[in-house]
Amino acid sequence: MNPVNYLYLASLLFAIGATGVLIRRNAIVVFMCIELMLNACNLALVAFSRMHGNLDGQIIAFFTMVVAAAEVVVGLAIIVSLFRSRHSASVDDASLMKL
Amino acid sequence: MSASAVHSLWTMAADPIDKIDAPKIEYGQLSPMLIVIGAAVIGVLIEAFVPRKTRYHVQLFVSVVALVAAFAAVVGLAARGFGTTKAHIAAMGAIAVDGPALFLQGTILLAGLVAIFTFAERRLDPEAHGNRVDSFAAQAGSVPGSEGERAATKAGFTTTEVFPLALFAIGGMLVFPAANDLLTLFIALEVFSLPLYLLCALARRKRLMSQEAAVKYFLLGAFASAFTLFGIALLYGYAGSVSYATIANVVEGNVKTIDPALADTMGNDALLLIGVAMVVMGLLFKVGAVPFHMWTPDVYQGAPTPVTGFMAAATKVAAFGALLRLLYVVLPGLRWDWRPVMWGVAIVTMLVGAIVAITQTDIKRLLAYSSIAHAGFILAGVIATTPDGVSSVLFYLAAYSFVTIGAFAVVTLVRDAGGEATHLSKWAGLGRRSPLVAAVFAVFLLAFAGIPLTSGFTGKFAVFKAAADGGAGALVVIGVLSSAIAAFFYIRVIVLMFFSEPKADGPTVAVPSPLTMTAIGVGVAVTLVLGVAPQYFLDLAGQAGVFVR
Amino acid sequence: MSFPLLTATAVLPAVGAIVTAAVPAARRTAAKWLALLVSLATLALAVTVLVRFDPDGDRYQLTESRSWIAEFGVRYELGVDGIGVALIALTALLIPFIILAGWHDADPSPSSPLRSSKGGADETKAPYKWRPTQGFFALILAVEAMVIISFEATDVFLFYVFFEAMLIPMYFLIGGFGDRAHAGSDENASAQRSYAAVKFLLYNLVGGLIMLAAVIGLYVVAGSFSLQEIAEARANGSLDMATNTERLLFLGFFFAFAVKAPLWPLHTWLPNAMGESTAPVAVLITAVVDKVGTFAMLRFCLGLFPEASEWATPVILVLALVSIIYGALLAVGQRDIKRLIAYASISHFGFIVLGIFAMTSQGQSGATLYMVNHGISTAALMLVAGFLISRRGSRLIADYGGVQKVAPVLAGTFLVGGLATLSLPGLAPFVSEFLVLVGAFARYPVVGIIATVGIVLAALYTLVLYQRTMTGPVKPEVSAMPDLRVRELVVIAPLIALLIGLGVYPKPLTDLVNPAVEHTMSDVQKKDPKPEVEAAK
Amino acid sequence: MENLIALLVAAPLLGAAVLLCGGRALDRVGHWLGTLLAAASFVFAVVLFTDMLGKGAEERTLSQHLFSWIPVEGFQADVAFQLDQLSMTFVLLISGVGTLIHVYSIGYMEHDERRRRFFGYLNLFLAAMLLLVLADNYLLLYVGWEGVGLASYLLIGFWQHKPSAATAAKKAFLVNRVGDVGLSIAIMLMFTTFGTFAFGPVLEATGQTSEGKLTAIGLMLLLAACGKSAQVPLQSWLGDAMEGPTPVSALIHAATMVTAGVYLIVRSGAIFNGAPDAQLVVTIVGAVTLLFGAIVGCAKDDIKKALAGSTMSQIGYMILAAGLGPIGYVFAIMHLVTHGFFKAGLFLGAGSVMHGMNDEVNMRKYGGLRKYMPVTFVTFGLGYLAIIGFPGLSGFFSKDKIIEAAFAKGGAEGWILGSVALLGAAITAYYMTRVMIMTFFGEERWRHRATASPAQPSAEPAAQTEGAHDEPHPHESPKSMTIPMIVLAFGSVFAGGFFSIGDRFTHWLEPVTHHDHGDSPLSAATVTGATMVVLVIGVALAYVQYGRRPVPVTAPRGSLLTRAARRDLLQDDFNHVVLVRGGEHLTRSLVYVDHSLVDGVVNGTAASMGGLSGRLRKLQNGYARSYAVSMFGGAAVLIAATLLMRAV
Repeated sequence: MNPVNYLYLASLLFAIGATGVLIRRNAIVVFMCIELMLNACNLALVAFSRMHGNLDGQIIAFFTMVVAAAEVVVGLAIIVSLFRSRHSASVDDASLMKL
Repeated sequence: MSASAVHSLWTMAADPIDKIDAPKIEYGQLSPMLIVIGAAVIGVLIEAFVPRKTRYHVQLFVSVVALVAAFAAVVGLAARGFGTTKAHIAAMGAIAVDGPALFLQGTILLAGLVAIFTFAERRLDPEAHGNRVDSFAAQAGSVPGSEGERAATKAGFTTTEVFPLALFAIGGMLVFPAANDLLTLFIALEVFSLPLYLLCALARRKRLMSQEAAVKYFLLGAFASAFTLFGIALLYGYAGSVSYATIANVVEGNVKTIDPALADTMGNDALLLIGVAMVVMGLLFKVGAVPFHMWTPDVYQGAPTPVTGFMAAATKVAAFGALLRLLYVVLPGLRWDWRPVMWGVAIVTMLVGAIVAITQTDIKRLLAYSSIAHAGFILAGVIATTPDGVSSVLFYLAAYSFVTIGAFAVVTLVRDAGGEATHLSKWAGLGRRSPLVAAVFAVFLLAFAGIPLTSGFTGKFAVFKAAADGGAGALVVIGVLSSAIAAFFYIRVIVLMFFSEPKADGPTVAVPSPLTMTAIGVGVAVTLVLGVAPQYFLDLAGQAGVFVR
Repeated sequence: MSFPLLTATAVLPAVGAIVTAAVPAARRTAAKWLALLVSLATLALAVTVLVRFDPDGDRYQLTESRSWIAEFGVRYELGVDGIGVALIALTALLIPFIILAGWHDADPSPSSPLRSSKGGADETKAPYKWRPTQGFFALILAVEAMVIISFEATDVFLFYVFFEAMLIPMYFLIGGFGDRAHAGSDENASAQRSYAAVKFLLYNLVGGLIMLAAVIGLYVVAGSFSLQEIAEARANGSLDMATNTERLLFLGFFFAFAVKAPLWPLHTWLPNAMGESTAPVAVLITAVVDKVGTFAMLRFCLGLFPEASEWATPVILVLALVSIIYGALLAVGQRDIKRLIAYASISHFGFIVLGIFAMTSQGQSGATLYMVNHGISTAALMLVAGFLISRRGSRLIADYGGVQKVAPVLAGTFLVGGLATLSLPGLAPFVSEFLVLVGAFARYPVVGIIATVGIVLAALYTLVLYQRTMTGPVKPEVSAMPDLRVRELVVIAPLIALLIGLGVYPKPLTDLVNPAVEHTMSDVQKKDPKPEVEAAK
Repeated sequence: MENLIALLVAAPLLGAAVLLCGGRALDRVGHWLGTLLAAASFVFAVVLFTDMLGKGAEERTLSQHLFSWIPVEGFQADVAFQLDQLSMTFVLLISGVGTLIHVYSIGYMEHDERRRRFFGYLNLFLAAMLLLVLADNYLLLYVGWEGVGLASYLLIGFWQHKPSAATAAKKAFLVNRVGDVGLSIAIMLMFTTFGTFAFGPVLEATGQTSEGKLTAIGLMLLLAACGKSAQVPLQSWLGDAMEGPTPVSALIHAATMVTAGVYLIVRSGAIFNGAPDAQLVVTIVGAVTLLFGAIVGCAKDDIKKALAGSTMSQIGYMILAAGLGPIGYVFAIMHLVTHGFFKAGLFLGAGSVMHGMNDEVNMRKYGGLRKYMPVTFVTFGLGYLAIIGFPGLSGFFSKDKIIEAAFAKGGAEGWILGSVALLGAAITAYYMTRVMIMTFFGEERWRHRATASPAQPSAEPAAQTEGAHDEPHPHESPKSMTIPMIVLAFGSVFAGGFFSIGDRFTHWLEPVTHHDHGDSPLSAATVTGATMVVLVIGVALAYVQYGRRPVPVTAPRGSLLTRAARRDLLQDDFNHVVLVRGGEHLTRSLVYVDHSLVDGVVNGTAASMGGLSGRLRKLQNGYARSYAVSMFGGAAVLIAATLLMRAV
C-alpha cells in the first residue's frame, strides 16, 4: 500500500474538518471538526514518518494527541460555561461583540 | 511508487536496539523557562492546599518572585554572553539560547511582571460584601446572574487561578521565540494559548461578553493551530526532520538526498511552500495580521482588561519572535518566495488596521485595531531581512508592549456603575475631571501615533529605516501614510478627553493601588526614556540581532 | 568645549515650562510671573548668542556636538548661522510679549472652555484639578524651547524630532485655550475650536510623516544626518544622489515645510487655527512656529538638495505667486478680523517663499528679513486686534466702527500695525518686501511684476479693515470701550519701536544675514544676474 | 553746510513724533510747536539758499550721506541727500507755503479738539515731502513718496467720523498705491539695468542702454506720476480728497504733494530724453488731463471740488510741459511754483469763505460775499487773475511759456498740444470766472434758506444740520488766516514776473534741466495774443452765463456733458462698476472656492476614509464562523500567493 495515499486521505480529512468548522453552528461540533483536523495532521505525520523511515513524525503524533486532549479540557470547559449561561451552544448566538 | 522504496520498520526492529544515550539538558541555560513553569506548577498546588483567604497573597508573591527570578536568570545568561558569543542550541536542538531569544524573553518577563500587577489590582471595583475584589469572576463556573454567582461573591471567592494560568502562559511564551524545532514551536504555541483562552473567560463584569470572547478566541485559535500543525506535518514531510537547522539545509539544498525514495518529498517544493504558508499563517494569527486579525477586536473587548493588556503585549512579542526565527533561520533560502507575500500582508495589515479604527466607538476595540496596525508596522521591519531588521523589530516590540500594558491599565481606571466605561463617549472631558490620568493616557496615545520624543517614534523610525535599507521604500511610504491615518483616531481620543465638555453622568476615575500605579508608571517611564534616550536599548537590541543556527 | 550656550537657550524655557506647570493651582499669578521671567531670561541668553555670533566667522558657530542615537547615526548637533541667530532672537523676543499679551487669556472664567461642565452634580463630587493658567504658559514656553532648538539643529533628525514634537503643545494651545470671543453658542465654539486644532495637527502631522519618509530615505542615500557631513560629502563627490532620488527626497521635505509655511493650497488650516485661538497663540503660530517652515526651506531644501530645488523652482514660484495674490484677495473677503490677518499672513508667506526660491542674494536676504519683520508686524497687528476683540467680545469686523473716536491710542497702534502689514516704507517690512521683489525681479522679471499686485491688495485689505473698524460713526456697543491699558501699551510700544527702528536702520540685521545668504547661494551654486550696465557706483 | 540738509527733514519729523506720541499735555502748545518747527525748516532752507546763491552755477549741488540703509550683496541703498537747484526750489516752496499753511491752520482748526494731532500730521507731511525732494536715490524718494501718501491719507480722513472722509482717504491711498507700483517696478528695472538706483549713476548711464529699457522705465515713472499728481487715468481720488480740511487741500492737494509727479519726471529728465515714445505718452497724458480737469472744474458747484478740477488741469499743464523735454522742464517747474502760490491762495480763500459760511461749500448758496469778507475777496481775486493768466501776474508768465513750448515741440504734435493748451486756458478762464462770480458777486443766495434744498455733502455734518436752520453770518476770518492769504497773494502776483525777468528761473535751473529753446512755428507774441483772446472769450462766456442772469440755488439738470462732468466724467462710475463690484464678486467667489474646493478636497478625503472604514467595519459581523471563513480564505490566498511567487 502506497503511503502517499495516506497523505491524500489526510488532506481530505483536513479539508472535511475545515469545512465542518466553517459550516456547523454547534460549538461542540465545530470543536469536533477541529479535532478531526488535528487527527488529519497526525495521519499525515505518521505517513511521512513511514516514508522517511524515522520516528520523529510518530513521536510528534503522540504529542499532538496530548495537546488535543488538553484542548478538549480547556475547550469543553469554556463551551460548557457558555452553554450554561446562554442555554445554547450555537456559535452564531454568541455575537454580542461586532463591528 | 514501488513498495521497495518504502522502509521496512520491522527490519530495523530486528536489529539489536543499541542503548539510547540520555539526553543532555543544559538546565542553567533553560532556567528562565524552568523557573516560570515550575512556579506555575507550584501555583496549582497552592490552589489545592493553601486556604482561600491567603491564596491571593501567596499566589501573587510566588508569581512575582518567579518572574523576577526568571528575569534575573535571563540577565545572567545575557551577561555571560549567551546572547552574543556563546549563543548556541540547547536541549538537544530543541531550544535556541541566543540574542533574540534572551532579549524577547526578558521583554516578555518584564511585561508579564507588570501585567501580573494589573491582574492583582483589587481596589478598583467597589468591595463586594466587604471583600476586596479584582477584575476576575468570583467563580468562573457559576452561571452569570445565578444564585451560585451571588453566593460565591458573598463568600468572597476570587479566581486566584489566574496567577498560575498567567505563569503557564508566560512559560509558553518564553519557549515560543526560542523554539528551535517545529515540535517545540507547536507545543509552546499551545502551552501559552490554552491558558489565555481560559483567562479570557474570567471577567467579573460583562461575563457573557467575556465567555463569548473566550469561545471565539478558543475556536479560532484551535482552528489556526490545526493549520500550523498541518504545515508542520508538510514541512516534516519535505525535509524529513522538524529541526530548524536541518530544514534550512534542505531548503538551501546543502543536503544531497541519497535515498531516491525521498526524492519526491525532498524535491517537492509544493510541500515546502504550502507547509511554510500554513505555519506562517498560524503565527500571523497570533500576531493578529490581516486577514487573520478578526478575533482581535472581539477578544480584546470581551476579555478582562488586564488580560487584554497582557495578551496584546506579551503574545505579540512571543509570536513575532517565533516568526522572526522561522523566517530568518529556517527560510532565508526561501526569501524570494515569502518576502512578496509578506509585503502584501504588511500593507493590508497597516491599512486595514488604521482605517477600520477610525470609526470605532469602544476604547478597547480601538486599541485592538491600533494593535493590528502596529503589527503591520512591525511586519515592515520583519521584511527587511537584515540584522538591522531584527534588532529594529526587537526594539519595537519592547517599546510597544509597555505602552500597551500601560494604556490598558489606564482603561481599567475609568469606571462607572457598570464597571469599566469603555465606550468612547464616556471619556468625553476626562481631561477636565482628572488631568493626570488623561495626560498619561495622552502620552500613550502619542506614543502609539509615533510622535517624536516617545518610544513609539523611535520604534517606528527603526523599523521603517530597516525596511528602507532592506529596499522596501514603497512599504515605508505606505507605512507613513497609514500612520497618518492612524494618527487621526488617536487624536480623536485626545480631543474627546481634553476639548469636549464632560458628560454629567460621566465615569469617575478610581484611585488604584500601588500595583496598577507601578504598571502605569513603568509604562510612562519606558515610553519617555525610549523616546528621548533610546541609545542603550537600541544597542542592546542591536547586539541581540543575530540568530544562532 | 565651552559653555553650551545654544543648549542653554533651548533648555531654559523647557525647564521653565515644567516648573510653571508644577505651580499649584491657587498660585496662578505666580505662574504668570514665573513664565514671564523665564522668557525674559531666555531673551537674555538669545541676546548673548547674538553678541557672541560673529557674522563674518565660520558658517555655523557656537556649535555643539554630542552623540545621541549612534544606532541611527544621529548626533545632537547644534550650530547657528546668521539666519538662525536672527530667528532665535525673534522668537526669544516675541515670547515675552506673547505671554504679557495673554496675561488674562487663560484665567478661569465662566465663559472659558476649560471650566466645569454643565452637570453641576459632579462638580461638587469631583472638583476639577485642571489648572488652565499654568498649562497655558507652560505650553507657550514648551513651544519656545522646541522652536529655538529646531532653529539651532544642524542634524536633520534632531531638527525633525522637534519640528514634529512642536505640534503637540501647539495643538493643546489652539484646542484648549480658544478665543472666548466666538460667534454662536459655547458648544458650537468648542466644536469649531477642536476642529481647528485637529485640522492644524493633522495637516502638519501628514506633512511631517511624509517628511519622515524622506528623512529615512536621506539616511539610506547619504548615510548621515549631519548637514556638514552631507555638504562635505557632496563637495568631495563621495555622495551624488541619483537625480530622481534627490527630487523625491526634496519633495518629501518641501511638502512638510509648505504645509507649515503655509503655501497655497495647503494653507487652509491657518485661518481656522488663528481664528479660533487667542490672539497671542495666533501670533505664536504665524510669527514663530510657521517661521520654522520657511527657515527649513532655506536651510534644508536648498542646503541638501540644490539641484532638485532648482528643478522645482518654477512650480514653487507659481505657488508662491498664487499664495500672494490668493491670500490677499481672501483677506479682502473676510468678515472676521483674525481670519483676515491669517490670510494676510498667507500672502506674506508667499513673498517669503518667493524670495527664497528666487535664488538671488537680494531675494534670500529679503526673505530672511521678511521672516523677522513679518513676525514683528503680525505680532503688533494681531495683538492689538486681540486687545480690541477682548473689549467687544466679537471677531466680526461688522461689529465695530468709530473705535478711533473712543480709543485713539488703540486705533493708532492698530493703524501702525496695519501700515506695517502693507509694508509702508519707513517701517521694517518694506525693506524685506522690496528686497524680495527686487530679488525675484532680477531673475524672473515677470514674476516680480505679478508679485507687485500683492502690494496694492495689501493696502486694500488693511485699509478696509481699518476703515470698517476704526472710522465712521461710533457704534453704541463700542462707545464705552476703554483705551489701551498700561500692560497692553508695554506690549505694543516696543514692537512698534522695533518696526520703525528696523525700517530706518536695518543694517545690523542685513550684516547678520548676508554672509549666511552667501553660503546658501554657494550651496545652490547660483550667481546673481549681473546688471545690464555696470554703472559707476 | 551739508549738515543742514538733514535738519530740513529732521525738524518737522521731530515735530510729528512729539505731537503724535505726546499726550494731551501738549494740546495747548501743540499747534505752536508744529508751526515753529515748520518755520525752522523754512529758515534752514533760506540759509541753504543764500549759501547756494553764493556759489557758481556748477558747484551749487550739495550732498550729504547719512548712513547706509539697506546693504545687501549687490544692492546698495543709502540714506543720502542731494540738494541741487531743483530740490532747492521745491524745498523753498514746500517749507515756505507749508509754514504759511501752519499759521493759517492755527485759526482754521481752532475749534477742533484734535488740533494737536492735525499739526502732527502736517509736520509729518512736511518731513516726508522734503525727504522726497531731497533724496539722492529713487528708493529713498520712494520712501518720501509713500510718506506723503500716508500723510495725505491721514489728513484727508482727518474727520474720520465722517464715512465719506474715511472712504475718500482710503481711495486716495489705494489709487496712489497703484501709482507706487509703477515707481517700484521702475526702480527694479533700474536695478537690473544699471545695478543701482541713485540719481547720479543712473542718469549718467542712460546712454549705455537700449531705448526700449528707457521707455519702460519712463512709462513706469509716468504711472507713478499719474497716481501722485492725479493725472488721467488715476485722477479720480483728487476730487474726493477735498473731504479733508481746507488747509490740507491747499497745501497737499494744490501746492505741493500733487506736484511730486512733475518733480519725478523732471528729475528723471535724462531717462525721458532717451525715450521719445515715453515723452509722447507723457505729453498726451498731460494734455488729456488738463482738458479733463478743466471740464470737471466747470461743472462742480462745490467750491473746493471746482478748485480741485482746476488743480488737476493746471498739473496737466505741468506734466505736458515736462513731457516736452528740455524745452519744457523749466516752465513745468516755474508753473509749478507759481501755481503753488496762487492755488494755495485760492484754497485758503475758499477755506476762509467756508469759515464764514458755517462750512457751506456749495457755491450756489454763496453770492455777494465781497462786502462781508473783503480781504478774502481781494486775495482770492488776485489768485483768480493769476490763474487765468491775467497779463503781468504769475500765471500769465508761466502758463504762456508752456503754451509756447507746446507749439515749439514742432510738427503735428506741436500744433495739437499747443491748441489743446490754448483751449485749456480758455476753459480755465471760464470756470474760474464762474467760481469768482458765484461766490463774491450776484445776489446773496445764502439768505432765506428756508426754501433751500438739503445741502450737498458739506464739511461738517454738525454744521450742516444747524446751518440748515439758521442762516450764516458771513464775516472776515481772523488774522492768523488772512495774513497767509495776503502773503500768498503777493506771491501769486509777483512770482511769475520775478522769475521771468531775464529768464532768471531758466538760468537757475539750467544746470539740472539743461534748457534749450525749441523752434516755435509761432512767435512768442502771437502765442501771447492768442492766449489773451481765448482768455477774454472764457471770461465773457462765464459772465454771460452767471453774471447777467441770477444763479439758481438748486443746480439745473444741465446738458449731458454737464451731468457727466459733475460725476467726474463718469470715471468714478466706471471704477465702481468694474473694479469695486468686480472685485467684490471675485473675492466672494474665492472665499467660496477656498472653503468648498481647497478645503473640501481635504475634508472629502477624510470623509471618504470614514466611509471606507464604516464599510470595512461591517465585515466584523461578530460571527465566529465568518471570521473562520476569512482565515480560511486568507490561508488559501497565502498558499496560492506563495506558490505563485515560485511559479513566476
